[in-house]
Amino acid sequence: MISGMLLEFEKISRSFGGVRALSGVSFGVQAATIHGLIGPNGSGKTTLMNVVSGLSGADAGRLLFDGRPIHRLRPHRIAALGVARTFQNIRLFSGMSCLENVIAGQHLMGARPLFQRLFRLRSANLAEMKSLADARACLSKAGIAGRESAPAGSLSYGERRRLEIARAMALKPRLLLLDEPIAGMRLREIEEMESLFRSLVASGVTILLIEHNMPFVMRLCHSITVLHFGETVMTGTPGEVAEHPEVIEAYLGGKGERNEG
Amino acid sequence: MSGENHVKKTAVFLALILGLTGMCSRASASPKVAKIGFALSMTGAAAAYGETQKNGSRLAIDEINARAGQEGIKITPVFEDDASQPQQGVNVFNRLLFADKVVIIIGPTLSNTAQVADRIAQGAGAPVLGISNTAKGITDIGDYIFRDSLTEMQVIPNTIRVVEKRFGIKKVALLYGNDDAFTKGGYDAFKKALGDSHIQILTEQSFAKGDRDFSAQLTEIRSLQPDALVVSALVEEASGIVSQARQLGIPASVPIIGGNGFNSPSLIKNAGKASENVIVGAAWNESSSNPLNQGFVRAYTAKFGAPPDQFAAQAYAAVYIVLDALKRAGSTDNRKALREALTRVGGLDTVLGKFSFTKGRDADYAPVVETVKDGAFTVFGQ
Amino acid sequence: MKLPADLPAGAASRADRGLAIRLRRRAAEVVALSEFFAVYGSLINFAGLNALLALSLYVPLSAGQLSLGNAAFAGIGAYVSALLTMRLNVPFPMSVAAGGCLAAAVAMAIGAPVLRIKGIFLAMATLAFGEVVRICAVNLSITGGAEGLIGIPNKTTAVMIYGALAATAYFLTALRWSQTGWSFASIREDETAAMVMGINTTRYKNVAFILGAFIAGIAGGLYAHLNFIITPAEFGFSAEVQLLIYNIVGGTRSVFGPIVGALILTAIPEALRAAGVTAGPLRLGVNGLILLLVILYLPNGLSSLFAKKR
Amino acid sequence: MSVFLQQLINGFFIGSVYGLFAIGYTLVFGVLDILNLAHAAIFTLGGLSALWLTTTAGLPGWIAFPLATLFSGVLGLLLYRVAFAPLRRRADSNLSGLISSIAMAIVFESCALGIFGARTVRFPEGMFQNRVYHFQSITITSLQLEIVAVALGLMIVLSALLKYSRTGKAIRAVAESENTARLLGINVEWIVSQTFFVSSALGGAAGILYGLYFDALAPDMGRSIELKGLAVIILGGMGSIPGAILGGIAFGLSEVLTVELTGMSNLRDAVAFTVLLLILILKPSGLLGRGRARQA
Repeated sequence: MISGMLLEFEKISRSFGGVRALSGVSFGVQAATIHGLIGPNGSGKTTLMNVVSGLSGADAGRLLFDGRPIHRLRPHRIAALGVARTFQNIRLFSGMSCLENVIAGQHLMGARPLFQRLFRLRSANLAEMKSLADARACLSKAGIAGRESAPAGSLSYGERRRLEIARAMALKPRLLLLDEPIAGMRLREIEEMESLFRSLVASGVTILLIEHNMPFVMRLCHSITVLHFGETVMTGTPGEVAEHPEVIEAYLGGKGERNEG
Repeated sequence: MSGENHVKKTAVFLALILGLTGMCSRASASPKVAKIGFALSMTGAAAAYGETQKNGSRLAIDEINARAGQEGIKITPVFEDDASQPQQGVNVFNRLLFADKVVIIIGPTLSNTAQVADRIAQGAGAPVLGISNTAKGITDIGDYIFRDSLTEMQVIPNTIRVVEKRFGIKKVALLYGNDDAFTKGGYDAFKKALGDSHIQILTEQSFAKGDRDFSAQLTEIRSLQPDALVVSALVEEASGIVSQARQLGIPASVPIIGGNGFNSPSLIKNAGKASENVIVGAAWNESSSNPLNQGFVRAYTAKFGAPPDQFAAQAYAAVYIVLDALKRAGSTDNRKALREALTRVGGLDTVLGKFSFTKGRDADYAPVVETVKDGAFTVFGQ
Repeated sequence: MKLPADLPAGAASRADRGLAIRLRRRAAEVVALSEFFAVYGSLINFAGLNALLALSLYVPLSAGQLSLGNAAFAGIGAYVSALLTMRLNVPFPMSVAAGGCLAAAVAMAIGAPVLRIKGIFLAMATLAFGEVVRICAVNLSITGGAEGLIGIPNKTTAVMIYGALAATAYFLTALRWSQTGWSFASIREDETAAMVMGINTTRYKNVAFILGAFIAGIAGGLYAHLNFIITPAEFGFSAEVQLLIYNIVGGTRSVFGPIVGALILTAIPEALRAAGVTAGPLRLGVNGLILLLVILYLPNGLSSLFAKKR
Repeated sequence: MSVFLQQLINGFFIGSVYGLFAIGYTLVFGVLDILNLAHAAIFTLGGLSALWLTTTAGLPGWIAFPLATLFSGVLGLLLYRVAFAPLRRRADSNLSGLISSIAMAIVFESCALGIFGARTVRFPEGMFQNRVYHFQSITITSLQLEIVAVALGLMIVLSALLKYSRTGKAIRAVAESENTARLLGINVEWIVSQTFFVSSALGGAAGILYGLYFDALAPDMGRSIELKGLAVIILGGMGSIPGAILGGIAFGLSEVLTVELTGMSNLRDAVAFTVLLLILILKPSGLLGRGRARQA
């Protein structure tokens, strides 16, 4: 199962107007595993994720994806390498239906030729059929197959999170970045997500996720990195993390329960 | 004052009597109806001119209809708004020509609109009488296109000659609106006339339509100490230029010379004392002793609560010019006959003066040079 | 068109008389129709051109870019094509195409710096660009200055206008389902999300901007050859705003919104006239009220009236 | 040299007029993130209503002008109720608000046109003593000084009010985040209405002063200043009150300096708008803007 590092952070630093959001963050994410990223609010988790997806550059350090430096690439280039993500404050295309959201997410899959379409060629039709089928598959994997023509804006909170995951899956990513994927979900939904993530990993996808729900993180992740004030406190297995005194004090103490309700 | 009032009352009374007797005497022969279209800018950038044009023509029509029996012709006007836009002008012309089937169109207010819209009338074989189009080439559109407005080219050379003779000016500063067809045309005319008179132009400054602050240009001009300030502007800008020039200390000994655009009571009203001694080359002489003109100014002021401007006068005259032609055309709905009759308008007594059309269907009458004395336009020379 | 009013009186048979009546009615229809076109012909042309111009703005809007420079691009197309036909005797279709291409080239040049600006600031930047273009047209001698470029040969026909409109609408509908169309829609919805989805947002924003400018340039060229004269004032601030109004009033959810918006709004002065609203301030006011009502009560524009309910 | 100095004074003065117009404009933008394109129409109606009060109603200036200012404020409330409030919940409220404000501007302008006519009119002559001062070859008028004083005064008073008064603090809270303000127990609707009232009253006051100084009031007087006002609030930084005045003065100076340095006044507006374009590209937040330009 373990086949080397897919993603490696080497002394990544980033500051915003004098405030250091990340300083010298180093750790690696092994391919086809689920890697958790925990830490209190403002510890730099989301900034780190923005660095990976290219939305925010790193001031210093290197970031390797599959052995290749990506910290200077623009977001769409990074996505093209097979990195997809979701956002903490869900960024759906609320003017589109669920199905359309996922189809929009197939951008990198290509095969939406304009000229064939302009001249109404058969190949255009075939390409469309395939893209539709793929999109439906993503929706059903994320467990919202029934809502495909519902406008994204009309979904419940949990459904929106799932739709965003479905859209990210449409890119057929190698690395999936999930920023608080189960926040606001009900217990049954959380279980469904858990099995979805496990099956993705089983098919070779690597997942890096930020989550405040500690039991969920402990259950699901193969390894965990703890961030505090922009620095790595430690990286280890859930068992190791749970026993680290600093982690218990700084983080697990009270805040872990926060998002569970 | 009371004397004038008395004259006015008598005039109204006489007009009434004449009108009544006229109606009685011809009560049996009902007057023929002429449908005249008006395409004026009632909204948009040129709304201020369209408004007085509408007033001027309204007054003329009411006068004519009041004695319709006597004239033998009654006018049904169709007023339309071209919104100061060529596009709307074209739509309005189409409507007037093909839906309302008017015999002639008076207008449109702006030359730019005329450039496009007049072609439709020419194509349809319907005469157009422009009342404020001063751009060159308007009447070249075709043999159905007339205008009663003197162009800047007809007014300005005369003005410069008169002023040069009186003041012996050698060097002037030129200030003009560069984004408006009328003021740009006036600029070209001034420039040519100044060149012909061998007067040196020290600087050319411009402004944009709607500007109210001219201090930067005037400061520049003041520093060059010209003998005169020559301005091509419409009245809104003109009043601001005149009052700011004096305020900035360009001395009263430096005359300010303007064209048709200056010829409006608003200049005196809005620029106040600063407008004294401004020299205006104009196509209509408000203070003309011509009784027709006196009557027009009085009636207009009484009806609309403000004295007429040149736009109103040209519109008023246009209706009478059309009336004159209609009488000779022998029909009130034959466009071709009306066109023929218009070409033969000659020496007609109008508020503008003795009016004829040139061979090129442009207005032909003597322009005037006016100056402001004690808050009123007076003749400076002709 | 002459009415066959004086058909042979001797045609006594019923069939003949029936035929005569039918013929007469038919002729009356033809007259009515030709009269309709005489009165509304130019209105129909202008409506079509306005719809084409509205579509030119729809393209950047569909990619979430609020551009107020499209009237200026139309102006560039208009002046370039008119000058080419007048001065260099370039054939009409080629000069119009050249106008469109030059407008697109200018868009390409300013797109790179300007499209980094977002939202209302982009609107202001493009508006400033439009003003600069207009002022250039006022001050250059080749454009004829404020008096405008006069004497442009009249070559544009209604068929051309509506042909161009139909072709553009068809192209944009097909585009909607292409890679480019989906990218536009994604950027419009959420630029950041679009980026991490692998969309080169800079590139697609530029594509939208340039494509819009090209359409505007073509429309400008057609406009120039319809009107005999073009003046800088026609491509200024109020024209820019007018294009935006067409889009918002029509609705920007589909290609048909801007078209419907432009067609209906262009016809409103005529409709008001037919309704007996006198010309002048009153008509202006009613015009404003209609605009207000549409914005307040039809959130997705006039086209939502015609769309089938989901 | 004295010409140059006079030009700087000219620019400073016309710049304060732009700034005066822009203060109210920028206030609404700062709070609501929407451009109120009917601001120019309120500016016009402010001036024209003051004219009506002084001439037709025959009131003296010191009663008429405050009344007209108040009336403009009320028009602002009306504008908000009709054109903006119903759109507030809509996703595209800043775009649809733009259009509905244009619609209201058209309605306002048609009212002005219908009531006052299209002619340019002025306040009765001699209503205000406008003294002209000459210092060697420099000319300044008392009205100019008054307008500059009013513009700067308004800027200071308004900034202070925003900073220290209860309502001001509430306005700033709403500008920061409506939801947070609501959680803090602020009546957001009321605050937004008040913002519109203040903004429009300022716009009306600007119209009165403009009409007084230039001796010109017309239904389309707002049209030429509208675009410049937009440029000014961008230059100064959207939502910044001192920025509006500073931007106004910067814009005014750029205009006169173009005339002074190139001697070609026809480049005046072109230079001003090129500067605007460059500022947007290089520093989109403007001279005194808040942080980076926000996404609309």
